[in-house]
Amino acid sequence: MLTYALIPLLPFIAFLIAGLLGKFLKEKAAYVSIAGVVGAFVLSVMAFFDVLDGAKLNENFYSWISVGTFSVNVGFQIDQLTVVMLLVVTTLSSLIHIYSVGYMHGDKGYPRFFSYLSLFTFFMLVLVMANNFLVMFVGWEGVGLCSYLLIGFWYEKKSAADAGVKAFVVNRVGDFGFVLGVLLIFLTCGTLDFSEVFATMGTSVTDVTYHLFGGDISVVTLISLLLFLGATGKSAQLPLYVWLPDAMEGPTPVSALIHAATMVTAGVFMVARCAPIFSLSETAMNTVAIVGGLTAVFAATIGLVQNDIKRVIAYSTISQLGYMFLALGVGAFSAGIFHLMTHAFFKGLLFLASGSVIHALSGEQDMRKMGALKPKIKTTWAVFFIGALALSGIPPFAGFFSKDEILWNVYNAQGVGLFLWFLGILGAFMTAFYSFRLIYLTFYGKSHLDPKVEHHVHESPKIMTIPLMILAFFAITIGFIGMPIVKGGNLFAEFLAPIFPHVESVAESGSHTPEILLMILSVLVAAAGWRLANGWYKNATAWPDKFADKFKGIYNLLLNKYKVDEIYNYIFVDGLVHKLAKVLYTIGDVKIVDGAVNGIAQLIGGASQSGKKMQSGYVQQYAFTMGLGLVVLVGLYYIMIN
Amino acid sequence: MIPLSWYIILSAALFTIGIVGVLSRRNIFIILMSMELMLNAANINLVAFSHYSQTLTGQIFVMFVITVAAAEAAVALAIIILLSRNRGSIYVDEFNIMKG
Amino acid sequence: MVNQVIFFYFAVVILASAILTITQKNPIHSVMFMLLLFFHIAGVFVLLNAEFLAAVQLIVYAGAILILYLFVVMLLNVDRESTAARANRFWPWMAGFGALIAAEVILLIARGTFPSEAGQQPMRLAGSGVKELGELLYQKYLVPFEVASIILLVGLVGAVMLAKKRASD
Amino acid sequence: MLELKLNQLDFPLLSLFIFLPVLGAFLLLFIKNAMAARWVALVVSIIELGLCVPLLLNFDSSMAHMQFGESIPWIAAWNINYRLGVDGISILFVVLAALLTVISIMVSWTAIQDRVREFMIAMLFLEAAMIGVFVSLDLFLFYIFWEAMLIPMYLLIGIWGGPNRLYAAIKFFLYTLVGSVLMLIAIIAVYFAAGHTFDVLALMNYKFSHTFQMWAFAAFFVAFAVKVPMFPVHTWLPDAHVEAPTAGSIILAGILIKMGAYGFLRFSLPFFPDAALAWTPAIMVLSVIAIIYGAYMAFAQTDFKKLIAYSSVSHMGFVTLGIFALNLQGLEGGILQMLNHGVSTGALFLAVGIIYERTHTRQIADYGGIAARVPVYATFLMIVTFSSIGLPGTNGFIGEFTILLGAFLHYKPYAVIASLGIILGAGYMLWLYQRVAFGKITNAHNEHLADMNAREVVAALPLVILVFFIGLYPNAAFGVIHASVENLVQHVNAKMASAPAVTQMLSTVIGN
Amino acid sequence: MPTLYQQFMQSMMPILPEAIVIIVALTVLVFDFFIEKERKSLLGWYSLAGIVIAAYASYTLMPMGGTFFGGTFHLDPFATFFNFVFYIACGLGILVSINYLEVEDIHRGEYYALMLFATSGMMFMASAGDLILLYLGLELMALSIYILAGFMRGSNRSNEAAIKYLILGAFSSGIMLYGMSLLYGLAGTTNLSGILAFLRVADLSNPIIFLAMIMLTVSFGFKVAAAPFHMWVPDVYEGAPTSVTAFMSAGPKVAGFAVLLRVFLYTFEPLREHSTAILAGLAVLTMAVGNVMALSQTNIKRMLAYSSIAHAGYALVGLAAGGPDGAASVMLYVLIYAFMNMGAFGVVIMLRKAGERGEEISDFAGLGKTNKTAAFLMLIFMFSLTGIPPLAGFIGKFYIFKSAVEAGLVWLAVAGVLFSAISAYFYLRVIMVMYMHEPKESIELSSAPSLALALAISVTAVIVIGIYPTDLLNYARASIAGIM
Repeated sequence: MLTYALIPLLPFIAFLIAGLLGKFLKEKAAYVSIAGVVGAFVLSVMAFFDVLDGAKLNENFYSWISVGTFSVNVGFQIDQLTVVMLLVVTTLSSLIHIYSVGYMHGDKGYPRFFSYLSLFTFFMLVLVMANNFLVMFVGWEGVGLCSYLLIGFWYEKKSAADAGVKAFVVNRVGDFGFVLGVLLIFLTCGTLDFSEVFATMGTSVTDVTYHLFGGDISVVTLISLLLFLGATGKSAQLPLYVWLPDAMEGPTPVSALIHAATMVTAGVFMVARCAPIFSLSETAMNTVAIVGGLTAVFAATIGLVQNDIKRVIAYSTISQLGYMFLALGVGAFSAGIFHLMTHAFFKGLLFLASGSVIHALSGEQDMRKMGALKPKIKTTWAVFFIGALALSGIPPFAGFFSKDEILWNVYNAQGVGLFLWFLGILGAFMTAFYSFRLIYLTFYGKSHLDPKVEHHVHESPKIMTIPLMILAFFAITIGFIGMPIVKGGNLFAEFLAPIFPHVESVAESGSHTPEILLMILSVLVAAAGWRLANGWYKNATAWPDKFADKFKGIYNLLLNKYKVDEIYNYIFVDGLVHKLAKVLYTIGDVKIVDGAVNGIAQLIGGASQSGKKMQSGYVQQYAFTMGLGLVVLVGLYYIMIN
Repeated sequence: MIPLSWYIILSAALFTIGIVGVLSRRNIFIILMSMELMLNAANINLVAFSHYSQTLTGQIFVMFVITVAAAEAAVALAIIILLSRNRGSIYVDEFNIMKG
Repeated sequence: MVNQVIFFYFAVVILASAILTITQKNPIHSVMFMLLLFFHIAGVFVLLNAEFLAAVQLIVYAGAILILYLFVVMLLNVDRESTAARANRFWPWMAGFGALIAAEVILLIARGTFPSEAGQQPMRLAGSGVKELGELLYQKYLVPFEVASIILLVGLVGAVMLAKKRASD
Repeated sequence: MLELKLNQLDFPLLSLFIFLPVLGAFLLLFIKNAMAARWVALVVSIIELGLCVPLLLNFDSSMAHMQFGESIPWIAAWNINYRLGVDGISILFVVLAALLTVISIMVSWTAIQDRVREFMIAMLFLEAAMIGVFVSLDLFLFYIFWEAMLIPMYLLIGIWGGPNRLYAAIKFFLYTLVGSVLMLIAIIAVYFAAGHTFDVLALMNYKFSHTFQMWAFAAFFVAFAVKVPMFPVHTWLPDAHVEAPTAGSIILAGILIKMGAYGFLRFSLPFFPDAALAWTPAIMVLSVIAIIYGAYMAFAQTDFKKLIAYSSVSHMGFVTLGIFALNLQGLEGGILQMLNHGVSTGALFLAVGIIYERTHTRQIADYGGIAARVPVYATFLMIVTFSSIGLPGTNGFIGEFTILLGAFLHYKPYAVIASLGIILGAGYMLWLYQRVAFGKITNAHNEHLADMNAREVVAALPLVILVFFIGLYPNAAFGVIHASVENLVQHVNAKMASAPAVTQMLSTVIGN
Repeated sequence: MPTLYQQFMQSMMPILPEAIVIIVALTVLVFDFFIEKERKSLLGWYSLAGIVIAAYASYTLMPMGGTFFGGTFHLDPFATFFNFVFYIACGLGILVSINYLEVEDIHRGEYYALMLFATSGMMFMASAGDLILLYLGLELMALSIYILAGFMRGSNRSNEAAIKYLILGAFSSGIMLYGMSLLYGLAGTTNLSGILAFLRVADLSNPIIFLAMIMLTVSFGFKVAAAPFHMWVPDVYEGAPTSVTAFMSAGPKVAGFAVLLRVFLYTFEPLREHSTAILAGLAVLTMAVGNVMALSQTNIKRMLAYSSIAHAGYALVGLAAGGPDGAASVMLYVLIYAFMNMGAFGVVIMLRKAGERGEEISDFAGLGKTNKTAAFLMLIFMFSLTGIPPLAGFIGKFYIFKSAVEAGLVWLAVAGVLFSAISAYFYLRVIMVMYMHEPKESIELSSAPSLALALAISVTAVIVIGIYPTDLLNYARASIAGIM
C-alpha cells in the first residue's frame, strides 16, 4: 500500500520542486511535473492490475484528528471505483501535462502553471483515494483551490481573477452542504470511514428522523441531500453551475483537465462512492435524477446559441454532467461512472482540440470570427470531429455506449423515469446540434478570420497534437469496454459491480428488444441534430438568423444564458452584497454599535460641559451648594424617619 | 426660668441670619461679619449647654472659638487688603478668574 | 420671669442687630450694629452665668476684632459702596433658602430632646467659675491651649506677611 | 481533582518566562543606540522562545494537573499567592505568545524608526504580561497581568500607530477597562463567596450558589466578551487593529483577544458551570451573530487591516461557539482555533505590515496586481488567506471543523448557521486577495515593489510551517490539550447541579 | 523622685513629634531673618530634617500608646499611621517647593514655617480625642493653608484662591462648630469617647443627633473635597502656588479622612446604619462629579483637582464600607494617593519655568520626546491614579472595593469601578499629549536635586507598593486597632 501512497505523493513532490525551484528550473519545471504525473500513472496501472487480481487495499497512515470520540485517520483505499478514477485522472493528467508543454510555451508563469497542475493532480488523487469523508474533503477542497488558482492563472486579466473567486465561492456553497452532511454522518454513525459508515447504513441508527421545515425527514435523506448539495457545487449542477462557464477564463489545458475531465466529475464520483447512502433514500435519488436531467437540458439549451468556442463546450460539460447524475439518480451507478470515463476522454479531447484552434488563431475564441479552418489545421479538425461524434453519441464512438446505457436505465426507472428519459433524448438532440454547429462554424463555411490573424494560422506542434491523437484514439475505442446488449460485453459494469452491490442492474434484467429500439431512437435523434446543424451551418445559410428572429425572445434568453449571470453579477459582483454590507456597516456598526458607545461618551462629556457651567467661579454659589447639600441631607433624613 | 430651647432657637435664628448674609452679600467685610454671626450662634449654644449641663467645657470651647475667630479675622483682613490692592475691589462676585 | 423678659429683650436686639448688620449698605454701619450685637450676646452670657466669657466676648470680639474690621474698612476707604449693589441678585432666593435651613434646624431641634433639659435646673457654680476655667484650661485643655497660641501666631505671621508692603511689590 | 504539580524541574521556569522579558526591558533602559536596542530585544525574545523547549519537553501531556507550579505567599493578608502553573489549555498560548513576540520584533526591525528603545521595552513588557495571564493560578495575579497588559498595548497603538491612533488607543483602553473592572468586582465577590481565596484551583472546586453564579458569570462574561470580542462589543477591535503598528496588530490578534476565550475556559466554565449552561443559548446566538455579522461586515471594508479585523470577529465567533458547545470536540476545537487564529491572523497582519512598510497605504484600492511584482509575498499571502478560509490541509480547517462538530452535536441550528460563515469567509478573503494581488497594477507606486527580504521570510516561515503542521498533524496540539480539556469537562459535569445537564455535557456521539 | 523638669518632659512626651514640628517651624521663622535671599533653600532642608526627626520621634513613640491630657489627646497606632502620612506629604511638599519657590521668586522662610504649622495641625487632628482639639487642629491647618494659598501675593489667582478658600473654609467651620455645639449639648461632653458612650445609650430616634452628624459631615466633607462640598477645590488648586496645591492635595485631605475615620467609625459607631447611607451617597456623588468634571479640563492643575475629588470619592467608598477592613483600606488608599499625587504635581512643577505657566495640559505636548524621564514618571503616576496594576493605585482601589464588597455594598463597588474606568480617559489624555503629540517647541524643564528626590521617592513608592503591598497593608490593618 505504501507504494500506492506514492500515487498522490509523486505529483505533490513534483509540485514542491516545480513550485519552490521554479525560478531556477524555468521551462524545465514541466519535465518535473510530467515525470511526477507519469509516475503516478504507471503506479495506477499497477494498482489496476492488483485490483483486477482481487486485491482490496485500505490503509490508514496516521491518526489525523482525534478529539474525544471523534477520530479520523489519514488513509487511502484502492478499490474498483478508485482505480477507475485513478486511471482516468492520471491518463488525462499526463496527456494534458504533455500537451501544455506546447500550449503554455513562452508564458511567463510557465513553472507556476506546471506546479499548479501537479498540485491539482495530487489533490484529485487524494480525493479519489480517500478512505474517509474528511480526507476526501481535503481533496475536494484542494481541487477547488487549484481550480481557483488555475482559472485565475492569468490573474492580470480581471475577468480571470473574478472567475476564480466565483468558482471558489460557489463551490463553497456546495461545501457548506458537504460539511453539514459529514457532520451528520458522524453524528449518526460515529465514524467517517467509508467502510464503517456504509456498513452502518440501513441499520437502526439510521432510522432517525428529523423534524425540519415542518416535515419529517429521515436522516439518510438529509445526509444524501446535503452531500448532493456539495456535488452540485463541484459538478456544476443546477443551481450552482454558474461558475463553470466563467472558469473558461483559465488556460485551455486547465479547462480540459479540471473543468471537463476530472474535477467537475468529483461530484459524480462522490455520489457514486456514497451509493450505499443514496440508494437508501428514494427522495434523494429522485432529487439527484431530476436535478441531473434538468441540468442536462438546461445547459444544452444555452449551448445551442453560444458563440465562444470554449463556452459551448463548457455548457456541454454541464449538460453531460447532468447525464451522469441522471444515471446515478436512477440507480445506474456504473453507467454514470462509465459516462464519466468516456466523457473525460472525449471532452478532454474537445477542449484540447479547441485549445489547438485557439492556439492556431493566436487566442481567438469567437466562432463567428472563424470558419474554413479545416484545410489549415487538418489534424486538429480530425480529432475535433471525432470528439464531436463521441459527444453526440454517434456509434461506435465512446459517447454512444455510455449515453445509451444511461438512457436505457432511465427509461426503465420507476416513477419519473419516462419524463427523465424524455429530457435525456431532448438533450441528446441538442447535444448533437451544438456539437456540429461548433464543427461547422469553425472548420467549414467561409473564413471570417481577422486578416492579421489569418496568415499566422498554423497547426500546433507535435507535442500538442500527439496527446490529441491519443485522446482521439480513446474517444473512439474506450466505449467498447461497456458494450451494451452483448452478454458479458459490459466489462465495465462487471468490474464495478462489487462497489454497487445494492443496485441491481436493470440492463441485466428484462429483454433487449426495447433497449435496441431505444438505442436506434437515440441514434436517430442525434443524427437529426447533426443533420440540422449540417443544413444550417455547413454552408452559412440564413436559417439560423431567421430562426433567431422569429423566436427572438427565446433566442436572446438563451444567448444571455437565462440572464443568470446578470442576476449573479448584480447580486454578488456589482455589489448588492457589497452595497448591502456597506449599508449594514454604516448603520449597524458605525451608527448603532459605535453610536451607542460614542453616545455614552458624548453624554458624559456633555455632563462634564454643563458641570463646567455650574462651576461658575462665584464663591457664594459654592457656599450655596454646600448649604444645599446640608439641607438635602437633613431633608432626606427627615423623610427617612417619617 | 428660661428654657434651654429658647437659647437654641435664638442661636438657630442667628445662625441662619449668618448664613443668609454669607450667601447674599457682595462685600467681603459683611460676609466675614456674617460668619462671625454664625460663630456667635454656636457660642450661644455652647454656653447655654455648658450652663445646663453644668460642665465648663462649653465655655472653654467658646474661648477657643473666639481666639480662632480673631486669628482668622486677621488673616482674612490681610487677604482683603491684598485683594483690594491688586484688584481694586472687595466685592466677592468680582473674583472669578478661575472657574469651570 | 424677669429673666425671661431680659432674655426676650436680648434676643430681640440680637436678632434685629444681626439683620441690620447684614443689610446695611455701609460696612461701617454694619460694624456698629455688630458691636451692639456683641454687647447683647455678652448679656446673654451673663444670663447664663458665664461672666468671664462675657468679658472675653467684649474685650476680644468688640474690643479687638471689630476694631480691626473698622480699621481695615476705613483703610480701604471703599468709595464704590454708594453705587454698587449691596447684595447679589439672588439674595431673595438666598433669604428664602436661609428660611429653609432655619425651618429644618428648628424643626429637628423641636422634635428632639436634650438630655440636660430634662428635669435638671441650672445650678450655680461656686464663685465666678474663673478658677475652675483656669484649671480646666491649663490641665485638661493644655494641648488645645497651646495649639490656640500657635493659631494666633500663624494669624499674626500670615497677616504680616500678606499685608505688609514690600519693596518688591 | 486538579492539583498543582510543583516545580518538576526544580527550577522556576514559569517565573523566568515572566521575568526574563522584564529584565530585558530594564536592560534596554540603559541602551541608547537603536540598533543595539533591536538586537537586545530580539535576543531576549528568542531566548524566551528557547525556554519553550524545556517547557514542552518536560510537559506531561498525559495528566490534567497544573504543572511547573510555583507558589509563594505574596499578600498574606488577603490570602494572595504568587502562584503559577500551566496545563494543556494554557501551555500552547505561552508558546504562541513567545513565538509571536519574536516575529513582532523582527517585523518591526525597520518599520519602527521612532523611539525604538521605548518600542522594544513596551514589546517586552507586553510579552511578560501576556505570558503572565496564561500562567497565573491566582485570580488576583491574573487580574494584575490582565490589566497591566493594557499599558504597553495602549502605548503601542497610541505612539507608533496610524493617523487615527489616538481615538483607537483610547477606545481600546476604555472598552477593555470597562469590561474588566466589572470582572474585578466579581473576582472580589468570588473571593468572599468561596471563603477568602483567590486560588484558582480551590475556586474551581468550590460550588457557588446558583444566583451567585448567574451574576458572577455575567460580570466575568462582560470582561471576556469585550476582549474576545463578541458582538456587539467588538467595535474597538477594527479601530485598534487598523491603527496599531504591525507588531501591535499581530500581538493583538494573536494573543490579546485569545485571553477572553481563555478566560471562559479557565474561569467562567469551571467556576460557574450552572450559569454557563444557563447562559449558553444567549452566548450561542451572539457567537453565531459574530460569525455571520463579522464576516459580512468584512465585505464592506476598504481598509486592508479593517477587513482582517472583522474576519477576526468572525473567527472568534467560532471559538466561542466551540467553547460553549460544552463538549470535548467544541472545547478542543475552540482552543485549537484560538491557536490557529493566532497563527493565521498573526500571519495576515504580518503580511499587511510587510506591504504597508513599502507602500504606506492600507487601502485595498491602492493595491492590485502586485502578485506579478512580489511573487514570494503573494504566495505567502495566499497561504495565510487559505489558512484563514479554512482550507483542509491548513490549520484553519481543523479548528473550524472540530468546532462545528462540537456545536453540531448539541446545537444543530447554530452549527448550521455558523457553517454559512465559511462561505462568507471564502468570499471576503478571496475578494481581498484578488483585489490586492490580482489584476493589473493600477497604482504606479507598486511598479517597483520589493519582494520579501530574508528577514521577513524568516519571520513568516514559522507561521507558514505552523499553518501546515497543525493542518496536517493537529493531534500534536490536541494531544497536549486533551487531558486538560477532558478533565475540565468532567469537572464541570461533576459540579453541575442539575442532572439533565450532565447528560447534556457528556457528549456522546449519538445525539438526541 | 523625678524633678519637675523630668515630670514635665514626661508628661509632654506624647506630643513630642508635634512639638518638634512646631519648634522647627518657630526656629525657621527666626532663622529666616538671618538667611539671605539666595540661600533660603537651606530653610527647606532644615524643615525637612525637622520632619525626619519628628518621624523618628513618632517611630520611637510607637510602643507608647494611650490617651493623654484628660482624654483630649490620643497617641494610638491610628494617629501614628496618619502622622507618617503627614510627614510624607509635608516632606515631599517641601522637596517639591524648594525649587519652585525659587522659580516663582517667593522664597521666604514663612512658607516652610506655615507648612510645618499646617502639618502639626493635621497631626493634632489625627490625634484629637476631643472636639476642641479637633477643631483647633483643623483651624491651625486651615489657617496655615489659607495663607499658603495666597502666598504669591502679587498674583491675582493666588489672592483669589486664598479668599475663596478662606470664605468657604470659615463657612464650613461655622457649620461644623454649630454641629459640635449640638453634640456637646446632647452628650454634655466634647470628648469623643464620651460622646460614644452617650450614643451607645442614647435614644437614636432623637433627630438632633443626626442634625449634628450631618453638620459634621458637611464640614469634614468640605475638607476632603466630597461633593457637593467640593466646589472650592478646582479654583483653589488652580490658583494656589503649585507646590502648595501639591501639599494641599495630600495633607489636609488626608487629615480630613483621619478625622472622618475616627469620628464616623469610632465615635459615631452606633449610628453606623445611617452614616453608611449618607457616606455611600456622598461617595457616589463625589466619584461622579470628580471623574466627569475632570474630563473637560484643559488645565492640569484643575484636572488633578477634580481627580483628587474623585479619589476622595473612592476613599469614601471605603469609609462607607466601614469595619476594620474599610478603615484600613481608606488608610492605605490615602497613603498611596499621597505618593502618586505628590509625584504628579512634582512633574507639573518641573514644567514651571519663569515666564511660562506650564499648567495647560497642552504644555505637555511631546514631553515623551523632549524629556523622557519626566514623561515616563508622569506616565507611571497617571496609570497609577487610573488604578492600573501593578502600580500602587490599583492596590489602593482594590482594597477599597474589596472592603465595599465585603460590607455588602456591591453596587457601590460597581459604581466605583465604572467611574474609575471613566477616569482612565482623562489620565490617558495626559499620556496621549505627552507621547502622541508633537512637541510645540523645545521645553526646558526646571529640575533640582530636591525635586528629583521627591519624584524618585514617589515613583519608587508607587511601584514598590504596587508590587509588594503586604507590609504596608499589615501595618494599616494593625493601625486601626486603636479605633475599632
